[in-house]
Amino acid sequence: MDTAVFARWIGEIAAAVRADKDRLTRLDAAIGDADHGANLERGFDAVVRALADDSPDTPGALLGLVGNTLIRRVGGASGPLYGTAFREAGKALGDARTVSTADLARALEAGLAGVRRLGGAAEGDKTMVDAIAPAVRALAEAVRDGSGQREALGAAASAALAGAEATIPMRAGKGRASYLGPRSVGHEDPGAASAALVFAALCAAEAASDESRGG
Amino acid sequence: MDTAVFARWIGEIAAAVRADKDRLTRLDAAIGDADHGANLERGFDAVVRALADDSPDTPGALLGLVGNTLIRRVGGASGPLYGTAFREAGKALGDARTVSTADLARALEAGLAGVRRLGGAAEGDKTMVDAIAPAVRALAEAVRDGSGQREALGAAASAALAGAEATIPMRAGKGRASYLGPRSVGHEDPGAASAALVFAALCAAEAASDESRGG
Amino acid sequence: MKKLINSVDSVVADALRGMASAHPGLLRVDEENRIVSRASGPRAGKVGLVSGGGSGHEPLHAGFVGYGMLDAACPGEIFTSPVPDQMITAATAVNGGAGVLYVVKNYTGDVLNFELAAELCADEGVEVARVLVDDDVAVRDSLHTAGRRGTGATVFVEKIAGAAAEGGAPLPEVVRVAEEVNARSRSFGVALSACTTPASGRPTFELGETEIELGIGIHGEPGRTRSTMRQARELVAVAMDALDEDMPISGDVLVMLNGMGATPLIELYVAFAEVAEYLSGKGARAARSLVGDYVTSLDMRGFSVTVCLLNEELTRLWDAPVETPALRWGR
Amino acid sequence: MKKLINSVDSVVADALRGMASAHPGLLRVDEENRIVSRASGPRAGKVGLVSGGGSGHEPLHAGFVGYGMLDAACPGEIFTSPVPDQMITAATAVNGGAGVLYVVKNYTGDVLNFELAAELCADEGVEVARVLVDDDVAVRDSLHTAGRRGTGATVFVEKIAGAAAEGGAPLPEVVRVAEEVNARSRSFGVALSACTTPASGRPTFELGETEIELGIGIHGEPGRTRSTMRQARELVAVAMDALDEDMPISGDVLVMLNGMGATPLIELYVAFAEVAEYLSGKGARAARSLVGDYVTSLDMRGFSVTVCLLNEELTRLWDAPVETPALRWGR
Ligand SMILES: Nc1ncnc2c1ncn2[C@@H]1O[C@H](COP(=O)(O)OP(=O)(O)O)[C@@H](O)[C@H]1O
Ligand SMILES: Nc1ncnc2c1ncn2[C@@H]1O[C@H](COP(=O)(O)OP(=O)(O)O)[C@@H](O)[C@H]1O
Ligand SMILES: [Mg+2]
Ligand SMILES: [Mg+2]
Ligand SMILES: [Mg+2]
Ligand SMILES: [Mg+2]
Repeated sequence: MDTAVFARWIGEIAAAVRADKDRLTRLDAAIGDADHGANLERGFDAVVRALADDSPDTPGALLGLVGNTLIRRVGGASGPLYGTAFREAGKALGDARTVSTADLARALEAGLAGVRRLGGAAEGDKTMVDAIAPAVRALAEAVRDGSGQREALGAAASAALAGAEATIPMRAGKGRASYLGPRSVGHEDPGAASAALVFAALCAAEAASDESRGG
Repeated sequence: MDTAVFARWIGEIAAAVRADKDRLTRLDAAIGDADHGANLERGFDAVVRALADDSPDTPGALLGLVGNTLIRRVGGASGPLYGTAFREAGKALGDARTVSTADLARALEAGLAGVRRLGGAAEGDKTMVDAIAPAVRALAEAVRDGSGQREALGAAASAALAGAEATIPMRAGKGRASYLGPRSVGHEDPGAASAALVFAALCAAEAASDESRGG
Repeated sequence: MKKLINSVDSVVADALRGMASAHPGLLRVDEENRIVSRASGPRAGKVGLVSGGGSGHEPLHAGFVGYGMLDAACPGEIFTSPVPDQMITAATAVNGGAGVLYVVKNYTGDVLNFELAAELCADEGVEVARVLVDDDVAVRDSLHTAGRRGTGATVFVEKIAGAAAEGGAPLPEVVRVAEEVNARSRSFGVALSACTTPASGRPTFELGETEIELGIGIHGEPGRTRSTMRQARELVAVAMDALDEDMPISGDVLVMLNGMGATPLIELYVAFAEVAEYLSGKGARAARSLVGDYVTSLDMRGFSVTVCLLNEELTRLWDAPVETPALRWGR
Repeated sequence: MKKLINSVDSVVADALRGMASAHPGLLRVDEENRIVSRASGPRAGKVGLVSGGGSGHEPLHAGFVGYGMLDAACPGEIFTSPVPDQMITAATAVNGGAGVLYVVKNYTGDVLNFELAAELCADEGVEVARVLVDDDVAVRDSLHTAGRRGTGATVFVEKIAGAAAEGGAPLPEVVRVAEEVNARSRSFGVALSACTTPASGRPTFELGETEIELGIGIHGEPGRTRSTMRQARELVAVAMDALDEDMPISGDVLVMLNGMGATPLIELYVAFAEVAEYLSGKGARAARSLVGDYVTSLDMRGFSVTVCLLNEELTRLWDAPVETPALRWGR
């Protein structure tokens, strides 16, 4: 995957966030403060503008710019967390011009580690970690099993979606939802839901790039 | 009519106001500030207590006490206006121990004059004057025509009620409702409605007193 | 109706207890007679300033009792003018020998009760003058009506006349200043929702999702016209145009962007930005301003804007020290 | 949703313009970078106090910028923590050479963004310390959770640490005082209605005619439990019991009876009367108090109560002069 695929990924995320903004906000209204949709829309709109102004020429530089832009423009919990995830993933990719599925799996592991370090959430705390962690695991497993790229990314996206849905019965241990104690049970975590969008967007971007190359 | 009839009148007013408090407040909500029912209830409850503490021995003294109590306890526009009405009526009765229908008609004319002087409202301004004035006129006419007491008071009560209803199409010229300009049209004036209660109570008190005397 | 009260009948009494507990250094609260006065008592030789009116407009009036402003306030029941007894007791209590000024908002109830009180004060030898505040341009004035309502300008009159009195001005001078402030002030109000009085338990009127009332007063009454919701910029323009039409706005002005009780402060600042822009469009300037809840209507959502054309004297008196629960500077 | 705004996206920017117009003598508003700082600029040798957080809590934080309190505030989007850039720019702007204290309410977003900012400040050679405010007893604290929320005590920390800084205390001393205020303060909030953010356009939760939420925060989130409406006296007792259980209340205390944004002031005074009675039942006394809207949640109806156990030092610092849009005395 080259820089263009990664740029497409970000474009797909921005589109998905815009389309699902109200749903994300509604999820956040139930157990948070009703701003997750607006936060991500503001962030990814800024990212799209930043990428238009300045087109980084490696996947690593691109993800680094995405991460910094999110940190600088989103605020809230999700800004530094998503920002760190993209930044750390970008760092892990170094200045390679193309990225294999295995490289990507390692980079996303680094991103996840950044989120864990910064936010302190473990799986089961009903946060974005509950979607990101299984997705990253599924990707690594697919690589290990020798699956193709498309299949591997599909597995990651499915795992993220399943992970997000699995937050519904959880009781929140981190983030705003934790203030609700037992009342946080029964609602999907908005950050986990948006993380599922991020992985679905990756899948879509890879597929589209492939097609556009006639692949 | 002796002091007992007047005391009964006041008791009837207090009961009527309590029963119709919500209606008066609703009328006032539409074109005023939603307190007329509470104002009159507070006032006549205080009057009933004042009469229990201190039982005046003439109708004039009784109405004077009623008027002063209303002025001291009600506030708003209706407090000074009803208070003045009762006070002036009481003054007009002097220290007579019994009061003829003709005496009462003159006293109520004095009360009306007090309201007009203090508030500056003319008939047609959509105020309590629009109920009191026709009632006082009907009473005076009945006396002039030689009607009996019961009949005279009944005529006054009917005229007050008709006067109150006649305020519905009026555009207010005085009081809070005047701020609404043309929007005051189509609503009954709360003060006119309460004035109708006052005259109906007078009728009821006279009838009850008569019966209790075996009349 | 969910209200943070103990009972419908005890709201005013309970709030007075609360004021007494919250401001022991500033206020003395006579719960029995329903009078809030300065903790420091009357000052010999100073004109006493007394105001009052229905409750439900907090911080008006009791929140403006203190150094440089009112000497006493008489709170009535909710939206109901107080009674003459309160006013007489207050005038007697604050009289420092230089007479007393009643600041009266123009409502029939307030006018009549203060009138009766003034007559009785005169009988008792207390010199009392009255100034009538009638600043609301939404009400068309005429000889045959009750005249304009007194709304936001009351705060300006109480502050500026209070400073004059504090500075030792004699009664006629305090009256002159108070009347000048009123003559130079205009207000206009907009409601996004009605309010609910504890006694009635339901909103005084119903507004749809996009309906508003223009030209409202401060007692939950509907306005002159019902209209549709617009941007803050446009609503401010409606209000400011109404003021400007009645009294051309120019030069340095004192502005109050007042919340009706349930309008978030962030929205009041949004509206104030538009007021400031409107003024500069007229070549005028908000030389002094207040943004916040000063003359409220219980839980009404909306705002009013009051403009006073300043001159040097009024500016100086506005800037003079004031120390009350709701307005405080210079001390 | 009827809001006095121009557009959902411009609320914060428009309100900042309004603050700039309303308080030219007190505040300098950097609209570009979203920073509100003192008009007078940094003072050499004074520790700079910077706070910030989501908007929608007005007057917190920008309303507390001024002499004796904050040097700068960074307003985020509504209910969204500001970003590190704002915090870094603010710290650099107010640094008088004696270092900067970030006052941070304990929310994941605020904590993370201020943390990133502090790291970057350190890289740039600006000495920055942080104090975390976490006073809300409705949230059960544990090592495994995000901990308690920062709510009403923020006002106390900003005022008292601000006075220490104004008095020339060095950074470690200002940090100590700030932490002491936080350690001695507890809050509990009650909602009678939810709030509506401009972005979502509908209430964050729905309450029936007799339902309330106990133990709410300041971001429109539901509370710990849903309950039924009661008298002010009983609701205050629920809140005060929660505080007292967590930190026994005695002696002289500083109390804030805070409105959530749409609660009429008369109701806040009613509630404060009950707070004062509760305290005297515990042998304590509201030696200092605030009653009004200080830490709000947009148009939420309800209240929070914050108690700080005073000592001589904290009382002296509380009483020190302050001159900000929302808190002013002694100057
Ligand atoms: N400590 C944390 N670790 C990981 N994710 C977190 C943490 N705290 C919050 N989140 C995620 O952030 C999401 C909320 O993001 P957002 O609504 O944008 O920010 P805020 O909570 O500041 O309003 C939550 O749904 C959760 O997934
Ligand atoms: N100037 C006036 N002259 C006569 N009656 C008046 C005048 N102003 C008001 N009223 C009467 O008072 C009534 C309102 O009384 P109330 O609601 O108790 O007082 P307020 O208007 O002060 O709230 C009106 O309906 C009207 O009948
Ligand atoms: Mg959120
Ligand atoms: Mg009325
Ligand atoms: Mg009234
Ligand atoms: Mg947020």
